[in-house]
Amino acid sequence: MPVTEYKPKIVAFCCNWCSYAGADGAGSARLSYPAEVKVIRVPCSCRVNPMFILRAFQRGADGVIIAGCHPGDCHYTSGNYFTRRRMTLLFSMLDYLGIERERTRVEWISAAEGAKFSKTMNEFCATVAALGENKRLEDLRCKK
Amino acid sequence: MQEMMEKRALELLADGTVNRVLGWSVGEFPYDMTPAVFRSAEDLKDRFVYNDFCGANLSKYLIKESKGEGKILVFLKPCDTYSFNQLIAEHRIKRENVYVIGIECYGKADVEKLKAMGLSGITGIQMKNGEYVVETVYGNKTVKASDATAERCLSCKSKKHVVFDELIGEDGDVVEDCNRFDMVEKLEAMTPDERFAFWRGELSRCIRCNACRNVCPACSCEQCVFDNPNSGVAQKAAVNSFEENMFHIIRAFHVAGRCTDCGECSRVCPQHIPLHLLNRKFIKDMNEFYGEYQAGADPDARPPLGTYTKGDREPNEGGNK
Amino acid sequence: MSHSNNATEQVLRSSGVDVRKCMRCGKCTATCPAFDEMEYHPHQFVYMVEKGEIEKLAASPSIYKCLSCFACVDRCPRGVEPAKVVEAVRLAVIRQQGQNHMKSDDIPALLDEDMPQQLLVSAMRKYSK
Amino acid sequence: MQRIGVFICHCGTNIAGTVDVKAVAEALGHEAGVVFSTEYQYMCSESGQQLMRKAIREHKLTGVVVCSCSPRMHEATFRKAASLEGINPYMVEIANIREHVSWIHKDMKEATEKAIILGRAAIAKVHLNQPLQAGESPVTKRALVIGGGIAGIQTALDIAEAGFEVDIVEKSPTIGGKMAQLDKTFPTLDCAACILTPKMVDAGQNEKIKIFAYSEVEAVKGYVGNFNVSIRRKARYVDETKCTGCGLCTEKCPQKKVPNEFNMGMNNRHAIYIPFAQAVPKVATIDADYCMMLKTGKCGICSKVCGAGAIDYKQQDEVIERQYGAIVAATGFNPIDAKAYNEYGYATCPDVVTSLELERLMNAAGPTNGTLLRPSDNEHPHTVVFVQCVGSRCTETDERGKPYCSKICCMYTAKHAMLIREKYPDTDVYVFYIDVRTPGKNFDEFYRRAVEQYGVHYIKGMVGKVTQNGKQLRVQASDLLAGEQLHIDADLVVLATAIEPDKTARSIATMLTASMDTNDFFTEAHPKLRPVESPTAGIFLSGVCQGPKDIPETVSQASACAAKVIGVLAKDKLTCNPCVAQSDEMLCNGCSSCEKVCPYGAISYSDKEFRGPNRTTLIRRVASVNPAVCQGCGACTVACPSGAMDLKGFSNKQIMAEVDAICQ
Repeated sequence: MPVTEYKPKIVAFCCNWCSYAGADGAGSARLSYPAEVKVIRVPCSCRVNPMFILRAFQRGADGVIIAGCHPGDCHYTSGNYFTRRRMTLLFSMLDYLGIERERTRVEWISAAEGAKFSKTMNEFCATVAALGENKRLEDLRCKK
Repeated sequence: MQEMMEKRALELLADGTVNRVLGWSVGEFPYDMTPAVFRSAEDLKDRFVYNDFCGANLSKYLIKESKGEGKILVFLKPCDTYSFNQLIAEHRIKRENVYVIGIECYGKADVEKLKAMGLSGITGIQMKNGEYVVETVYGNKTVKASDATAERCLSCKSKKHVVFDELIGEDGDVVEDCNRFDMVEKLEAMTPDERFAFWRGELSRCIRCNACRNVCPACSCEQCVFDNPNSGVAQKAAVNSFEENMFHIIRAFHVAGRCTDCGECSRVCPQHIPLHLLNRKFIKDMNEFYGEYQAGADPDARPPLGTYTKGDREPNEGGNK
Repeated sequence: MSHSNNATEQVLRSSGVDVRKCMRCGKCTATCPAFDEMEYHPHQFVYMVEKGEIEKLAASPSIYKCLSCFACVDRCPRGVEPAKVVEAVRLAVIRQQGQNHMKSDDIPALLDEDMPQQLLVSAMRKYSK
Repeated sequence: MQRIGVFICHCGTNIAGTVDVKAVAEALGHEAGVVFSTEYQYMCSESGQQLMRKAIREHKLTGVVVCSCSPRMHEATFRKAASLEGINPYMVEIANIREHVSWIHKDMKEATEKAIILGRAAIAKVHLNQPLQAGESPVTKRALVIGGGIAGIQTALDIAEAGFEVDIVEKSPTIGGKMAQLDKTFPTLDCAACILTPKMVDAGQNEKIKIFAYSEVEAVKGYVGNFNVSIRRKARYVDETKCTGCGLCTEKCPQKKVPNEFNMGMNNRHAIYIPFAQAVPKVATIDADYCMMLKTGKCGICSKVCGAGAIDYKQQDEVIERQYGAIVAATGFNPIDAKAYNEYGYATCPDVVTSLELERLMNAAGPTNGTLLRPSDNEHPHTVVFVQCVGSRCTETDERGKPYCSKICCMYTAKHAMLIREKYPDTDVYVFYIDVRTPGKNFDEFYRRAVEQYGVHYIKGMVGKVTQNGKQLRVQASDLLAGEQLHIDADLVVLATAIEPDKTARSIATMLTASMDTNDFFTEAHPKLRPVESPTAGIFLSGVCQGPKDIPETVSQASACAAKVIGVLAKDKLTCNPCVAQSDEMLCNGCSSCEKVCPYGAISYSDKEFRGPNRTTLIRRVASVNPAVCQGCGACTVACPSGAMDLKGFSNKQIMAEVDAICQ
């Protein structure tokens, strides 16, 4: 059994109103998930520009997850619907370029779903860890 | 065709409908037809050319030209009218300053294909009885039209002019079975590793000459994010594989829902990278996921990324094999 | 008990019915044309399956009294589909006895677009003995 | 270069128990731009804030990073503390090392490392932070109430009471809504008209209240404090200012075959009509679909008999524009159409009626003048069967019904049963129920009275079908407790039909950019803590448009809603969120991509002159954002291909700086 399991770097973009609060909820309930997950707070999932995702991969992230309010519950009424379309297309394009589609993910996590946040992050980490290091969208200049 | 177009342009210049004409003239090489603005009848008679090498989409030049003094005449092939319409939808062209003559088109010749057949010293081209008569310094050569037709014209999506003030030649129809997504489907059917290898093979040739960006009617930003030092993502040269990917993914994303699939990006790429396959992937996905949408067909239509439905598919679902 | 649980599971699986959706309004029973003939009525079928009392139902002649008219399915406000539960119990009994007289190959020829397919199958089961 | 101070909070042992706070302070102290770094027991405490303020003064800090609990908890606290020392509050960033670190990670080394990385990300962001000023916008001190039922009337009266102007827009010719159609009200059995009409009169006479009856909201522009609303005043063909409401025209009108909607179509009215005697405004309206003068140009009797000269056949719809500071949705409800329920025979048997029809049949001003008579033959019914939950509590996928409990049916059915038994003791009354739900003051007592005192037969079970059987109705039902199937020969069957939001609510919600749930009820900003506000600022909810309610609840909610509206109108200025989108005009293409995704209509375009090469001027179409309208979601920033659109406080560069710091 390998002792040193690969520890991936994960960037999680969380919308301020639902998913960031969900992450706080996971904390309050002490529902652990790997420390490799680092959360960036954005007002709405629709603030996430595809450039941010590529940037994260460039700088060494192995997985990027975007979490927003459930469709229909967006604080800004429609933001996450746009997120859904944009990311559907972007992920499909990344896949089309042969870049592992499992490295990117969108999840809808409400403020009440601390347990879902923790579960999602655990699963996503495991998935990305299984893929290993991000090689296909790496920028060697950014590697140590 | 050229005579008819020249005659009509001279009439419109003479009666004051327009004060200049946007068309083509000979560029660096005799087969290299370059967009040009003609400001007088003399200039037009002198330099105006139209033949089967005139592939360039003139609509993008109207962003600037339509803001000048007076009205300008432009010749648009069916596919160009989609770009024109899209730019109208984006408020980039002043429609009232443009006089559009739609010209019929049955596909343009690809000089690279002719060269690949061993032809050299090409000086001109003519369509005769469904065949190309290629004029070269070594005499005329007859070539089967389908052998020399540009790839993008072989999967032409529409011979219909979606906007025009008048027509020279016939107006055609939207081509229902143009098979333009065949190659995209082929790629989708590959394994991710095969796809990765394919695209690395293609994109690694990119020299970041920006020809694709400069010719693209959708890539008409005042300043491109990649040129803007304040954007935080400026990059002038595709230094490594990441930057090649980054530039082309973001470019495709920025034109998603706006790209009319005119194919200019691939036509001008000096490295022959099939860039249109990136745009077509988005077009195909949007058609499948959100319903058929052709950018430019209807300037009032809501683009797929400017709208949504409650039951849209989820990003994690995946589309390719 | 484990036998009973197995039987319950089988009935739930083969009927595809979620008995927990029942809000015990009794509209199925109110609507049932075979009410007088039945020992257990449609709502009881649903409730007893929920409680796991399959054996009682299997032993009752009620399973053959259901006309498979699907009135209960049509009128249930919760979409519970009691007739499917009845059918599933009946099916379980028939299977146990090895009395399945219908050959599946015969079915396609008997299909009628306007007729619920399950109605046809249940009718065959009931009357072909 | 910023001068950044970093403050790490122990939060007692909440953070310090898992994170080596000293190591974090040490590590972050070496980051570029950080001139001060310390840790403290409780940063949010008074002494913690003092410590921060002292450091700001002594070290001339320009930016602050607090590594503590979630920004959702104390961001405001620290921003306020910093601003007391003259630092712009938006120069403060929080690294969440409690909820996101110490509470979820057990290993101290791991947790400390992550805390340092999150701290670095916050520092990277502060480097790029800009001081932001919250804008202010003025408030139009007038409210609009859409819907003139009891909810709208009560809200309007309360707002007017506080001294603010209110307009009521009501689509029918009179205010009053559904309550005006009711006979008696539970659980007190007072007559609906007796308690409603004085309120209608109050509203009509109040100087602060302006009623636009027979009018509809056509367009809504603007934002909280500054709404601009177009109201279509439909042509009544009667001059409201001249009509005295004498009713002579309505008597003389020869077209008398118009179904009377006030009586649920159970009798007829004239083409020119006043819906009911106590209508407010008491003005006649010509029904253009039936008026012979308007249709054929032949008649004109009403004009001849009108002493006030109020009839105007040439009247046109008029669209007026009014400004408001706040808008209340009070669009109310309707019973669902029972026609889909074949099994209850509503469409085929005249003696199967809905509860609202029964209200009219029992009302003194109704089609039978208050005597309970069967619609088919005007005979006294001797057996009446009530069916509860018709169309309520169905599955989500049910096409005929609604998934929710309509809440009011149990009580009004008890009321009906009781009233019938009281007036006609020889009548047998059966109520088929699934559950009897009576939470509410004096509600269960009321229901028990129906059973114990009035002898109403409550039967646990449902009606399966109703068929015409000669002059009677054959009701087949289950009695679940007795295990019987009942066959009752009834004279009248009453369906307690579910209620649904008014059909116009959806289009109004779209105009207001207020969100709705799948059942077309308006969504509240918070189901428990902000139940009368829409998530859209400046939009408030009153009555059943938010969810099923009875009258007492509707009235309390209407008053609560008024209090919230008054809270907005009482302010002279509203401060806006400064983290809003901003368009860089030099980069903007004017392509309208951003406008298409903006949920608030905050983006507008104008042609502006720019300097071109060689002393020329260029005119370009460019976007600008109204900071008072923008809520700062950022959807536009991604739609913009040129990067002209950016979000203050969450700029592209700030977010990418965080990404870089995290992925380092």
